[in-house]
Amino acid sequence: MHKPHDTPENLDDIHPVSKKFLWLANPKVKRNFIWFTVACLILTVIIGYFFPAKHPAPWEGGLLYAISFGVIGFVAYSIVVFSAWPLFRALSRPEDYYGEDDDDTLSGEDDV
Amino acid sequence: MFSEFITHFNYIVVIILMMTGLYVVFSASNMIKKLVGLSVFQTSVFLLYITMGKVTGGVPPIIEGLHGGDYGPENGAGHGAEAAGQAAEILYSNPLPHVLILTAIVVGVATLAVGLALVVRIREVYGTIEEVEIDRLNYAFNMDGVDEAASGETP
Amino acid sequence: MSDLLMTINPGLFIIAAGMLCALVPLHSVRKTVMILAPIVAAYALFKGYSAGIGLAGEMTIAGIDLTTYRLDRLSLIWGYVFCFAGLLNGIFAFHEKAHISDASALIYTGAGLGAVMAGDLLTLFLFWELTAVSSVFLVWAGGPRAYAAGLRYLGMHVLSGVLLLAGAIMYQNYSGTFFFDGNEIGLGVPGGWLMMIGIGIKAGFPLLHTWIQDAYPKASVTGTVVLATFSTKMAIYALARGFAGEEILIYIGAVMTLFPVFFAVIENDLRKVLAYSLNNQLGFMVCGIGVGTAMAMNGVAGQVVLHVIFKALLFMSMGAVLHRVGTAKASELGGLFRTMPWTTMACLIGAASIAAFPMFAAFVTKAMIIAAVFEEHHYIVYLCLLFASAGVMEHSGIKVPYFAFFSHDSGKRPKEAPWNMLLAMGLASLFCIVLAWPWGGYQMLYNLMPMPEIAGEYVPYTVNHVITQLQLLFAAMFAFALLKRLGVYPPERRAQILDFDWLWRRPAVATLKWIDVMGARVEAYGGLTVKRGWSGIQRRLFAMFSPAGAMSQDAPSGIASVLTAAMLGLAIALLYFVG
Amino acid sequence: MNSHIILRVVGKFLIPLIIIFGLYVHFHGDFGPGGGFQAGVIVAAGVILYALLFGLKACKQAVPPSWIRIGMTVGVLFYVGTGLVTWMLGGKFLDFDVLHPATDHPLGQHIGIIFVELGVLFTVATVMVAIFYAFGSRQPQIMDDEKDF
Amino acid sequence: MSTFLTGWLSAEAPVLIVVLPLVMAAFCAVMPKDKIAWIITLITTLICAVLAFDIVLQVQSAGVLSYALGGWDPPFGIEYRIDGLNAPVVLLISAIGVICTLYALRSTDAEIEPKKRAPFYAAFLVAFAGLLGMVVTGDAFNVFVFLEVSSISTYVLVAMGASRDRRALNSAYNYLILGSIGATFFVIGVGFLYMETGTLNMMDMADQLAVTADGSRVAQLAFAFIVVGLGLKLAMFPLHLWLPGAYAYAPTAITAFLAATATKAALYLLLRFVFTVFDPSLAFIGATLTWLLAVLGVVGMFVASFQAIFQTDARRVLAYSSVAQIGYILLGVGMGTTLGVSAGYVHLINHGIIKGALFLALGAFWYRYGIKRVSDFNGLGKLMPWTMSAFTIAALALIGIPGTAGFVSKFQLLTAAADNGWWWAVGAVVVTSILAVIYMGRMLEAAWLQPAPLVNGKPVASREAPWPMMVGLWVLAIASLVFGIMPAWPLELASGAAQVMLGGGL
Amino acid sequence: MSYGPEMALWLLLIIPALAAALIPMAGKAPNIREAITLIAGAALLANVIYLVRLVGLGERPEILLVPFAGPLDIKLTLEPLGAIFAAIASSLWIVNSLFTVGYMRGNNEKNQTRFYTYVAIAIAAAMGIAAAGNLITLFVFYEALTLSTYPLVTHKGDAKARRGGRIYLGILMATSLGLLLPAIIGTYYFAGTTDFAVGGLFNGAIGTGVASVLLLLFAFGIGKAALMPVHMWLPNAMVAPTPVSALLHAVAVVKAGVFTMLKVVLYVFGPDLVSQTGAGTFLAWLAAFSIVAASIIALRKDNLKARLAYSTVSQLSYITLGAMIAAPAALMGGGLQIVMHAWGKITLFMCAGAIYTAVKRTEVSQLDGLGRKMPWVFGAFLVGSASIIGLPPLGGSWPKFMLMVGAIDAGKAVLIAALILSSLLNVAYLMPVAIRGFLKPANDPAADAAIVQPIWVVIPPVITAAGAFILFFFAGDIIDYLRPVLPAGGL
Repeated sequence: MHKPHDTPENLDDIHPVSKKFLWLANPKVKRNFIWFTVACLILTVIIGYFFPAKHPAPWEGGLLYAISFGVIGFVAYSIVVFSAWPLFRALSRPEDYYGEDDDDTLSGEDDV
Repeated sequence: MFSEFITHFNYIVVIILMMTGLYVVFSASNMIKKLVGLSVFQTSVFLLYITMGKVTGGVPPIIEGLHGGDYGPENGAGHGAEAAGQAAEILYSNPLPHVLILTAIVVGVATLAVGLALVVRIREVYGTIEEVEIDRLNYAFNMDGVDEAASGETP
Repeated sequence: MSDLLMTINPGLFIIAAGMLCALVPLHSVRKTVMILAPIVAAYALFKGYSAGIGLAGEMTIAGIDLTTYRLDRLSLIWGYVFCFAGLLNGIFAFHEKAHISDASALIYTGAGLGAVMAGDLLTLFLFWELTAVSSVFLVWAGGPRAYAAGLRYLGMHVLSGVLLLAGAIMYQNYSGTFFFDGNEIGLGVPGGWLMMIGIGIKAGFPLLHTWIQDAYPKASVTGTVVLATFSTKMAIYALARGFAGEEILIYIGAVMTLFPVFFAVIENDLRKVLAYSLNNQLGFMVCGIGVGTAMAMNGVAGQVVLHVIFKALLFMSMGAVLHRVGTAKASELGGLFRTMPWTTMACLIGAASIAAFPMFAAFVTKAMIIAAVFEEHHYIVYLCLLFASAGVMEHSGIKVPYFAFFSHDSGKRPKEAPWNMLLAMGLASLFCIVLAWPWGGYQMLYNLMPMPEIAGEYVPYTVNHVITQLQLLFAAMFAFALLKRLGVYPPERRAQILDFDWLWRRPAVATLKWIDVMGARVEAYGGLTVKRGWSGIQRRLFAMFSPAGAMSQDAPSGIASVLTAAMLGLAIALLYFVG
Repeated sequence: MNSHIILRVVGKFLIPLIIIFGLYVHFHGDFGPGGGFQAGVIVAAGVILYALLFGLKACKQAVPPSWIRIGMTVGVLFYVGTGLVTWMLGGKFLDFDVLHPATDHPLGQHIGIIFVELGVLFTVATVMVAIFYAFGSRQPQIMDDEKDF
Repeated sequence: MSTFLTGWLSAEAPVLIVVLPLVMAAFCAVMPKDKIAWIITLITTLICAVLAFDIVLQVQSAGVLSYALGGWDPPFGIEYRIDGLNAPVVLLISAIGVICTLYALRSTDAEIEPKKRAPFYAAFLVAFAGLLGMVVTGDAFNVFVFLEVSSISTYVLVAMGASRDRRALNSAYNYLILGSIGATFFVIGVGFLYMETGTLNMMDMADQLAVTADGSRVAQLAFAFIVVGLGLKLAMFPLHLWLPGAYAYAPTAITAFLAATATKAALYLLLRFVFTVFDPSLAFIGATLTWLLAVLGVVGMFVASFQAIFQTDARRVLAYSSVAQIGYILLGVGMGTTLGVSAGYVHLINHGIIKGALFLALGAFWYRYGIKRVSDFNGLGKLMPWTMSAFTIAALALIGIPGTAGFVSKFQLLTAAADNGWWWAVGAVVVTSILAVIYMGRMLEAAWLQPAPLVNGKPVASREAPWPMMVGLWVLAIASLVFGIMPAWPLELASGAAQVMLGGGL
Repeated sequence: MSYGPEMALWLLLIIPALAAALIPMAGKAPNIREAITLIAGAALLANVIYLVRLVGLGERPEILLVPFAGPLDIKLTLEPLGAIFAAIASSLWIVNSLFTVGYMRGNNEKNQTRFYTYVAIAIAAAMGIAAAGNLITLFVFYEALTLSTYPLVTHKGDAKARRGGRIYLGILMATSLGLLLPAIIGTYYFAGTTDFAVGGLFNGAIGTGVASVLLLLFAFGIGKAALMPVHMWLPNAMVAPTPVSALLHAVAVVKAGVFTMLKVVLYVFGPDLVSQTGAGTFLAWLAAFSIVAASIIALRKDNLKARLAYSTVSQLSYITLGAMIAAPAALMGGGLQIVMHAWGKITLFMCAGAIYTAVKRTEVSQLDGLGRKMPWVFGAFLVGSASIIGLPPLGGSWPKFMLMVGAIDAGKAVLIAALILSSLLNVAYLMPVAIRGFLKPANDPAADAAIVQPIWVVIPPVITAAGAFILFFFAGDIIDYLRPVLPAGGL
């Protein structure tokens, strides 16, 4: 369904500024975006190792410290995303769950 | 006991008459009979009054000396004043209750007359003088009103 | 500017402008007023502060001493940012021809400004309620679907107001004054808890937060931008003024930062995601207030400034999308960068700001708060905040721009946002960057802070700090990319996500309906019983007293005479025994 | 009717006597037992006796009902008139002493009583007759009703 | 002496007021034309009213009027004695007499056969004279005579309603039986009193009783007979059974007259005997007041009010209401305190006025539209606005709405009850007032708020009551308003009466 | 007699009474009839303003209306509370008269002359209540008000109206005769007078036990105050035409009730005594219960006027609550509530009437989308609602504030919960009315297309809504005006 649109064939619709960024829609770019993040991550770990904080974290110095924020970021993110599955199952309801679009005469009470 | 019975004989008669009269009024359904009862009842009162006018040993309160006499001042000097004077010597019965009861009798007669007249009229319009009957007729009449009202306006 | 004008709470200027707007039918005049009024108010603030007005506008109404205007460093920063937000809204809503929205937005702005400038609790309360009254129209401006949400919103805010009022009165009863001063108010005073809960409702405390996610996404395009600015920040101000250093706020704040993250990730409506993110950001501020040190308070103040700007920016970008596409649901969007590049740019800047990328707005201030927490040795809270930072990256930093503008192409080709929206977004973007600019930029922010001299001690742009922050964010991005690639990233699906408001929208309403039904039944049954009983009584009375009844049939004279005799007997007996 | 012949004859003798006796009782009432009440009843009895003997119709011819009414009125007037006269003579109502200037003998009382009693006589007599007429006249109507029931 | 009549008339007024109607009754009886009889009656009652007013003024200035009949000084002769206790009743009776006579001019057109009208007026005058006589006389036996004079003529008058409703006859008969029993009881009581005291003059009796009566069984017996006998005459609950029928079926003018005066005169006699002949401070009198009069009064208030609520015939409603109102008066009297007695007394006066007005109005409704039943009242407010307005005023007064006479007396009664500590009585008065709202409200609501019925699909034409009816009706209605707004005069009269009864005014 | 305080006090009764007398004479000419009403209203208002000013200067004009015997004297004395009541009743009479013109003509009501007449009489009675100098006078006019409004309540004359009227009259008469009158008599018995006096009449003559009993009698005897068990007349009285509901059941009748309640507390018992009695506390709780319970019932009502009626029951209990808390600020709150609620609630009723006149709709659920057709009316309704809820900057917020202050001053802070809960419930039952008019799609757009709004049903609610707004800024003046009648202390 979305395949035709991912290729810039209807250029008339596209904003002139965006024409220069259409590569962003390229599936390859999307797929390889992960390597960019890996590279950045490694860079920060290396730099971080050489610039310790003035107020170190409770866990003391060294490599552990240098990667700690990365770990926290990754773990936190993963937890959040993975928690989405059970949460969604638990909390999602049909969109008209509260039935507010219905015009029922008791709406005055529904709104407490 | 017996002497009391004797001395109060009049009162006992009064009571018997009174009760008889009242009983008839209570129990009779016939309107004429009821009026008769009423009369008996009233009569007992007359007797009661007359009884209390009796003074033991008293004579009828008629001033003897003046009977049939002329009205000359010299003779009749005592009509009023003398009567009072004589009262000290001769014991008269009390005349007042008699006078009163005369009036009461008239009243009773008048009542009876009106009552009888009413009964006559009642007989004309109701066709009966039995009170039970008449109440039944009236009740039916009242009920008509009630039935109508019950559908319309009772709160 | 005359001295007299300077002593008037500048919020009133904007409110007056709002009333003017309500009356003026001319679109252009209204819009001009909307843009000018915040500028005038900001100028008044500036002049007033320069003139050294501390407390002003004292008046006595009905024996109550009011201090309607307080201009110190704490309120000043809120004042400026509120004016700026008003200005942004003026520009952003320039195209909109909505009488009521314009007026209520301005009054809302003015009330918010007035509230933070209030010198006593009563004035605060008045403006507090005024914000509720005026802002609810912005919610309702969203159309029929906002009807119920607006009512809930209003209910919550009225509750907040009366709780605040009740607390204030209890405090007054205890202290003899309504004067609003943090040195004397706290949880220890009578009414303190009431006040805090009242404020907490507006600040979006956990369990009391639902109105934010409920109402904001349903408000009108421009309304949300304004809404997102004032109510909650005003509450933060009140907390900062009255409850700085209350330890419980730290934990409340920590929870506030955490729980929205989980909701945001499963939420489909992007404006609702932003609302959760708003809540999460408020958590940082509440936490900072709970810490209450000078650095923390500076951080909070700065965070408020920046948060107003970048959150407005994000809401504006989503508003622009909504304005053009007609929906802000992630599942319906995607690939919009093709036609809305400037909006995309603005959104990205906003996302970077909220995620606290170095050189972007929140980087400085969020770090201050976290550092303050750290320095006070609340390590668990510290970790929570870090966790939340990663979470912010998830929902605001990645999810919003990605699903709206990139992701798969939804095939929608909307026009770019109108010029005024772009202008507003551009302005906000500019400030997002300028106020975090390492060379002279963030110092401007520092100068605004309540305690600039102390703020200066914190240097944000150390290599370590920049690196660790970047590391955190890149790790998050890596996780995103990885999970996306592995296909475990949850797809966007349309759904109603339950929140705590389920409690009163479902069981409570059900209970009410049950009570209603039961009440109707009891009423019917009771009515029937009463009716039966009454008619029974009536029947008895009727049987006794009616013309047909036992008491009033035409009694034969015999019975009557028996009665007479009986009466006589009674009388005689009575006399016999008494006499 | 014929069977009543003796009664009628005796009645014709007795009725005047009854009336005279009535008058005697009345005028004797001043000095002994007697008076207007009794006299009135006796007089009425005479009239009623006449009616019983000769029929109501004849009686009504002899003593027309209009007389009865007038008699009642006259009786009352006698009574009250006496009072009025006492008033006019400057006394109190029914203050008979003013009727005669004699102060040592209550002659005025005699005069007053006679007139008052005369009024009573009239009234009582006529009322008794009136009652009799009233009931007597009813009879035929009741008979009619009787047939209906 | 403040009086506006010539000296002689003033002096002889106490007896003239009785004698005049008696004489005129005799004249009326023989009048060939009913109109002439009416004129005689009207003039007579008017004169009596003037005399009564004069008497009241005299009493107010002189205290007591004593008239020795036939020059026989009391206690030997018959004495007519008028003081603060009976003067207002005299005035009430004669004023109502005038009004009812005026009213009868038109009401008899519809109610009485032409040839019976002259006797009707005669009987009316006799009843009038009898009532006045029993009020003015100071002789106990004379009371009985006048009581019977008025009663017998009343029986006749009630029976005259038979041309309208045959139940009048039955009611008159019942009334006759019971009235005679009551009168006989009374005369028995008087007899016992005579035995005890040897006198028939009431003042003299009081003096004698003060010496001997304490604890005397004869006096007690006399008291019991008198109370029950008069209780029957004044329709004390439960001796009221004759009343509804008599009121409901009598000719309208007579109903109004009876309701306003007959029971009031009997009530006056009760007051006279209980308070002035006997000594209310005696234990057995006090007990009678509390346990007989007050208690029966309250029970009567309730029962009769309920009965009134359920009646369908408007006149029966008012008749039962009368029984209830008499309960109020008895309650006030039963308190035995100055406040209570004067409250009862002022209610006696006020109720006479109010009930008179109400019955007159009912008569007017019947006269114009033949309306007897409450359910037929619909739309009367439109059809007879003036009559209905007067009726409304009186009805409000009966309920006891502030600004009307009824409120004044009820308020006095409540105050007295509270003062006496009888809070149960306060409650009873209040609750029965609410019942009064119900039974009067039914009529008012039907009259004012219901549309008038259509006859053959056409609206009924509005026909006001004729002016002779209207005059009396409005006089009474206005009086009940005026005495409500400016109650000083009736209250003054009542306190004068209370003074006589309790203040050693013998 | 020249125009002066006493004359003005006479005129207070005479002007409406005169209007009541003149209106029937002009019955055939509607314009003249309504002109009379309006002129009388204006004259009365001018007169009241004069008196209000006078009372504000500390004078207490007094006349003996009817010299009764002793305690029964009917006399008028105007004091600040009464002046305020007279002021709102007279000012709102004018506005309501305008509205009545629009409503009665718009709906072609029958018996309009009778209607105007009885309204004038009712106003006279209300004036009498306002200026009553003692309990007896108060009672007299109280009853007069009940009676004069009865024909108004049953104006329609059909079975439903009669039933409602019967309940109205029955409850009001039963309570006033059955409880109020004994209470007055008890007061007279114990205090020896019924003349109102600042600080109470009893001067220690009765203990708290007796005072409790009397207070209970008063509280339930003043049926017009619609405290919960005796409130049933109010919803039933809603069968009346809307102008009646507006003027009488938002202003004259119910306010007469709560005004009486306040007067009894202030001038008969004295706040100190009330606060010492157990009954006072009990009644305060009962009032709190009334506030909440009536709000909940209001929530359930779909009929707009019924909803407003229960809202009135709830709001009136605020005043009772204030009276029974008996702290100065609470009493002040009660006094303010009389004013503020009158202006707010009359707006709502007029809006309901305007809607009925325009589209003949009575149920809340029928109002969807109507606000867009009738923006002024619904706008006024919104403002009125906000005032009732107690949102600043509308007048209704002041009394709530004062009540809270009073409750806390009196150490009854828990009662605040009732106020808070009530505010929320008010939002829930009032706000939807206007908002669904603006927001929800119309039920029947075709029918809404041809709406005719008579100008005189639209303008009056707008005026009163504006009044509710303006009064917010004058609350301080009202408070200062009332201060002399209150005990010292509090704010």
